[in-house]
Amino acid sequence: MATVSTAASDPDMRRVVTLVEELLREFPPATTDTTEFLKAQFDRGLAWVQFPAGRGGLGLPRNLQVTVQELLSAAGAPTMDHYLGNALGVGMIAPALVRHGRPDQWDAYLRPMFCGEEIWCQLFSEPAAGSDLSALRTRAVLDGDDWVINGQKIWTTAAHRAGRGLLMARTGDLESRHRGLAAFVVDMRDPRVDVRPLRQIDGSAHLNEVYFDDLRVPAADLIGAPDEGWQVAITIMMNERVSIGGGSAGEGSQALAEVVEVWRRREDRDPVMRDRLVQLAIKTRAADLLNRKAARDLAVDNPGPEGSLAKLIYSQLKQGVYEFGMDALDSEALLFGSYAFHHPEDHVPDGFEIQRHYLFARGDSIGGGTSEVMRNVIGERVLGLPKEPRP
Amino acid sequence: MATVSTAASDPDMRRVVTLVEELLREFPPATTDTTEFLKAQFDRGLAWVQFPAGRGGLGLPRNLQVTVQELLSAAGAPTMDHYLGNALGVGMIAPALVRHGRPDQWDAYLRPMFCGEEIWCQLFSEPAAGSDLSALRTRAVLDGDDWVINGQKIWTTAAHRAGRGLLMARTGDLESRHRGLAAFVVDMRDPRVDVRPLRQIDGSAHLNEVYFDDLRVPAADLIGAPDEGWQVAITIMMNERVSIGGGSAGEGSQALAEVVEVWRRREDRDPVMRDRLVQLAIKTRAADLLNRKAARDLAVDNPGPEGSLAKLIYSQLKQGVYEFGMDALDSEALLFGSYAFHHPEDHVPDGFEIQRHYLFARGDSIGGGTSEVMRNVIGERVLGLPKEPRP
Amino acid sequence: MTVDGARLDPSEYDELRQVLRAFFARCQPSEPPAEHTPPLDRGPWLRMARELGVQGLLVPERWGGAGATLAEVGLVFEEAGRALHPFPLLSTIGLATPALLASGNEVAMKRYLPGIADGSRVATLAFVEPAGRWNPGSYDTTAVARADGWQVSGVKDYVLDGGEADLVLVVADSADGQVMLAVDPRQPGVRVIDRPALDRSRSLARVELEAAPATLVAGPGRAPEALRHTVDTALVCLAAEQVGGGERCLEMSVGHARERVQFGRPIGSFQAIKHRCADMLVELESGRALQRAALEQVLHHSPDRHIATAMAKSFCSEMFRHLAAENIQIHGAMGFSWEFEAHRHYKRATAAAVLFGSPLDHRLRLAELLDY
Amino acid sequence: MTVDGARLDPSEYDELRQVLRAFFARCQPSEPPAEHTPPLDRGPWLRMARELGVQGLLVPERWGGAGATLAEVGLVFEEAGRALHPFPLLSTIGLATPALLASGNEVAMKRYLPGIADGSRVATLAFVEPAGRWNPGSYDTTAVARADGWQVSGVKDYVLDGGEADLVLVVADSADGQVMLAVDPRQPGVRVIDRPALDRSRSLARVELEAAPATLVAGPGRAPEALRHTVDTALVCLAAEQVGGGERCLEMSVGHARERVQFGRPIGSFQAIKHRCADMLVELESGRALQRAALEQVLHHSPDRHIATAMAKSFCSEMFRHLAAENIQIHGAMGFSWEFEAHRHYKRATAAAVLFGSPLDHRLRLAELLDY
Repeated sequence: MATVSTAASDPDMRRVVTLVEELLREFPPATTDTTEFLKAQFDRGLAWVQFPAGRGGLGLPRNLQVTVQELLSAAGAPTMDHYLGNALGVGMIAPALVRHGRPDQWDAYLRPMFCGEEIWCQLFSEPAAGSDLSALRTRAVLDGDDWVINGQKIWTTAAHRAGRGLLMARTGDLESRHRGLAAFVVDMRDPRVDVRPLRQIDGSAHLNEVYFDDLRVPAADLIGAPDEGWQVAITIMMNERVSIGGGSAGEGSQALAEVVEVWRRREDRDPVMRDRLVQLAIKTRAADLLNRKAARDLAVDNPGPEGSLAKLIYSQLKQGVYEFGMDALDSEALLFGSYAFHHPEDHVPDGFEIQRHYLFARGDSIGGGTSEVMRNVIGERVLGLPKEPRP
Repeated sequence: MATVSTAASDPDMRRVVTLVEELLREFPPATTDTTEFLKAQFDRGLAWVQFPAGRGGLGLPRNLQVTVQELLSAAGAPTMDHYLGNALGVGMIAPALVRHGRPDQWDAYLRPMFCGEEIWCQLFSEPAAGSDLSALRTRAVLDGDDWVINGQKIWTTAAHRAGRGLLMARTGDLESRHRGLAAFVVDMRDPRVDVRPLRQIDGSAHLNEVYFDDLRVPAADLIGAPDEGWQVAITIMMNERVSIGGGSAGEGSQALAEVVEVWRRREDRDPVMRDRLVQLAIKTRAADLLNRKAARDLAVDNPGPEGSLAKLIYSQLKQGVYEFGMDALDSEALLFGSYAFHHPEDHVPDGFEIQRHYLFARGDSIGGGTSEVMRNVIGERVLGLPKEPRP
Repeated sequence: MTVDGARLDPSEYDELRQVLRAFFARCQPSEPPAEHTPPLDRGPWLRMARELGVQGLLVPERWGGAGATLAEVGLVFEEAGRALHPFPLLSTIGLATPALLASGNEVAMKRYLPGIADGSRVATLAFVEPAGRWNPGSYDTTAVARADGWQVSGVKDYVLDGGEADLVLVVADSADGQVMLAVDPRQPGVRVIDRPALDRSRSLARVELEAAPATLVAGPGRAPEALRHTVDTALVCLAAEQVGGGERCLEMSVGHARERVQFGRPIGSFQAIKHRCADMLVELESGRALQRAALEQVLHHSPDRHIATAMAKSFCSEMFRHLAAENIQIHGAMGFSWEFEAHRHYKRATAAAVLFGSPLDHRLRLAELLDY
Repeated sequence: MTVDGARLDPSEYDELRQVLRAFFARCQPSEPPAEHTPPLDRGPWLRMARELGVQGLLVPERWGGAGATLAEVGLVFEEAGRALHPFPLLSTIGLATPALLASGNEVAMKRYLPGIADGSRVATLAFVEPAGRWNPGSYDTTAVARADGWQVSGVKDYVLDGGEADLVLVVADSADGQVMLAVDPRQPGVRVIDRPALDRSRSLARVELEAAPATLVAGPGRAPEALRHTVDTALVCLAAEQVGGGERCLEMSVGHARERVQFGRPIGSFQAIKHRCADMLVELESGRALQRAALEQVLHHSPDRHIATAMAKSFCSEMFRHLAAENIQIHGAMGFSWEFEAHRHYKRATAAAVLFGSPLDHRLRLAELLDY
């Protein structure tokens, strides 16, 4: 790759490449247990190179992590996005813990998170506050050394299998809006946490409702100050957009490849449909190029609003790609396997993947910030346009 | 037509049909001078059937005018939109004069307007107030029996050939916003009115700047009360959207026919282009159907927000149609005749009509209220969605 | 083929619409189970025939119907589209009834139409085959006339409500050309297999025929034109259903946009939502205008009716699919939830766009008809 | 064919960009007259060669150039696109220079490149004919080798800056296949007719050749591949110009949206405008990414370069046209006025989309190349 060869003149890059080579030599991916490999990766500082040494990182620029992932991926090692099912923790919550939390919290949470022993979820949205966190109602009240939590969260990804959650709760009164929020680490296995799966368009339950009934959280599990929640949320959301938008490199290409396969099975290659496919191929190429650029540009701990761009593009692209896929299926698009209730990790391919992805793609422009919110972020934070007046 | 035959059972309809037949018998369109024909049409109450008797109307429901136009058009008589070049006066200003003005004003203005002896323009927009009339700055100050007008208007259609103008000016202070506005009839030939043509994208000057320097307007030329301007403007704008949006029946079909002709000249009929053309044909049919429906639904003097729908549809449609036309021209689209400065009425076809219409169509979504304003009107007045909060 | 029904006075339309809306609301089934399309609940279906006479609208009075026209039937489909009801309406009154009427076969009409009108007979038309083409030149299903009657063999697929039907009209090729036959699905040689449908509000079946006994409804002289007329009628009905569905989606979106507060304001006060709703209205009204025009043209057997139905179906398909998608988007995560109505419209819209030929299929036909 | 230029260090790009931007701003002509494209003002053109060395960027040092690469040339076109300057850049350095380099003809290069590099020679490539096809299989223009040199006859059209050119490279068919010839437009047998251009910032001409004397630049063994490479290079340059134009349109839109107050607020605070600008940015950045990738692939002669250039030109054409239209819309009536810059970008965008093949032409090629 041009990137690697260009940047390898840099001593940091050489150091990282050497460490990866050592890791791969000592723990050959083909014969090493995944968890064991990931622990070794963490201990060598190759989990998040931008994190402090001893906490999964090396204190190096964040963009070197891209090199690490490329090298590991080429060697067949487990990569974060594909093997962990913990993208939320690894991609979004970890950077927020490092930025806003204490070193003892880093020690407690980062290693089990990275090696997949502890899955994390993010407890933000509420029924009355979807995109608008300043309207959150879940309350945290200090009682001795504990915070007592009451309230309801909704649209929580992976809550049903998470060991830990990052909870946003109100420590001030409702009028304090975004100023009166705090972030806590909560134990999802506590009996005072009630997780109820939410079934979605395709029968799967990626999301959950979560109820808190007098949950006691030790004061030590507060992340940052009791009024720092909004800043924590912003750090997480910026990373979320990089993660949802970016995902693994070539996410767009994968979707495109699926529908190209359907297309090539067709007997007639209608020119109008073909032109649509070419247009999608061009957009996919553009999205993957932009996304790779965004991943390289990432500075330490500081993903900018470019993540919103990638998220907006990918969500539109995937909807367009799977709509094409459905149209290419023609009458077969009328059929679907089962809408049986299932958790996403139970999913077994049943021959109706295009239909399922088509249905599910409608959520891409909603989850993790709607496309409307993304356009606001781009308009205001990238282009510098004035905000809406507050009513 | 089904409409005519269904509604002809109605005595009003019979009366109108009889009057039209008489008019056509006494003034055969083939051998009658246009102005003479239009005067006769006015005198029989067939100019605007919904207007009072003796003032160009018969006091009948407005939708009967559609029948009049259909019958006259079928007989080859001059129709308002095509022959007068005074659509602004006839279509928009006349209804406002009747609704807000006095009978002596009707007598003075309606007949010369209808028969084309006096062209009218509408003096609303200003440099600092495009879509937002509540920010108008042109001032009218009462001095004895006259109002004294000072200020500047812009984007005024037909001002260079108008004999009269309907002027919106501020009688209150700037903070009075839309409440402190008045509507006046002004004499465009007064030397204190300075009309300067504004050249546009294709070299033509449909629009003008108009400067008022101590223009004195007799108090009798105020339309309605000195604070009734906003209501007058709304009446005009509602009629404007019907007129710009609707125009003559089949406006969409005419644009489509132009590009179909280009298309049929092509040697290769690319299927992707062909499908685009079919989609445009479908949209054209829909727009013409909707527009005809809107014209029929018009109640006396009371066009609703449906005009905004028609305007929004036609402006998008025409842009799409002429974009197709340009693409169908292929390399010929690179060529254009003359950008020489000209008034629209001087226009002579020069073989580059598609290019000219393509360029000019960009204005369709701007003039007479932008598409954004139209969507606000539809969202708020048709769908009942809440307004933007005032800052 | 004549359309001899008496048309309601338009002033009565509003009343009919209210009656239909109330009826559909009353018998709205609970959310359909995930694993299969629920079997037809015959109780409400019979009640609809008895109380409202919906199934008999097109049926002449001498065979127990109301002798009304496609105009009234269009209203039924608009309301059914709004209600998203799994009644087998499109099959029974959108396909089978016009097919029987267009056959001109008095014996067949007398035999089958009264049962349709009184609600005791669910009927459908099987014309598509496993290749999934809605407008093929010829059929693999073959019909043979024998001394003891006709026999039909072949496989039909994507048969609307095939699993519920008491009567299946089958289009097949015979030695003398295309024919339309009546098949009783309970006879030997007929196998009906339920297909898992993306849109669980409309069931689909595959019908396998092995020398199945059949009765001739239209012979080669009549069948092709009868099929064309049937498809035109069904296109108008489906487009009406799409208009109703689109209307409901816009209504839900506007309602939500008025109520839902985010960032201290109803979301409908934001232009992103307001303008989206305005564009939805533009599309809906355009679709409605095309559908109504197509209905009139089919009703009056106008020479341009094939153009009008293709335009209506093509546009309304994309309109409904788009409005259903926008409705999900405007509702946010709720729009995406199983418990909420929005996703069911999206599935209905997705499937309806495919039925009777995709928007592109119809546009390809239009390119020919318009000589572009 | 080799690309032997030395590439600037990326850290120097910003400086080059600033120098170019300042230069174009300084010699921006006043608004072009309506009746015709203004003749080239040779003063600034020579100054650009002398002070900035723009025309010689691609020219090897031994022929008076900078020996730089397409990467630097891409920057020039981005800035030229922003400035909407009527310099004959696309013809001289986007077409003629790469054609000469790709010909491998040392004699021709030695003869023509120094004059291009020092600004004394404006050059162009004439390949399209009156039918207006940018990628034809064969040419009606014919070339014949005679004892006293070559003669070429035929009509070329849509020749970029043909009216200004001191050198016209002509593509023609000879008895042995496609050839590329150098023609001096001042020679007898050559007639150059200015064409009235929609985009008055780029002049077009028709070149009529009647047994015009010509010099062979590339013979049948080299000409077809040289032409393909030239077109790939020109596509990248034009796409860069489109990116620059799009960037300028977005910049104007955002600036206006921040300043212009309507209904008591800057219009950029309304979501209708804000989201439009956000979508414009998405398109612009997508186009830029495709253009940069195509540039790299042509630079490195990568096997996928034809795919990359077709994608870039197709997407950037629609991007620029769309952004230029949006820019007019956001500016309202002002955007539509002759005095204001917006309409000139719209015309440039409209014409640029057609040059070297329409977006659809390129997508049709892509369908083949991608085996869809």
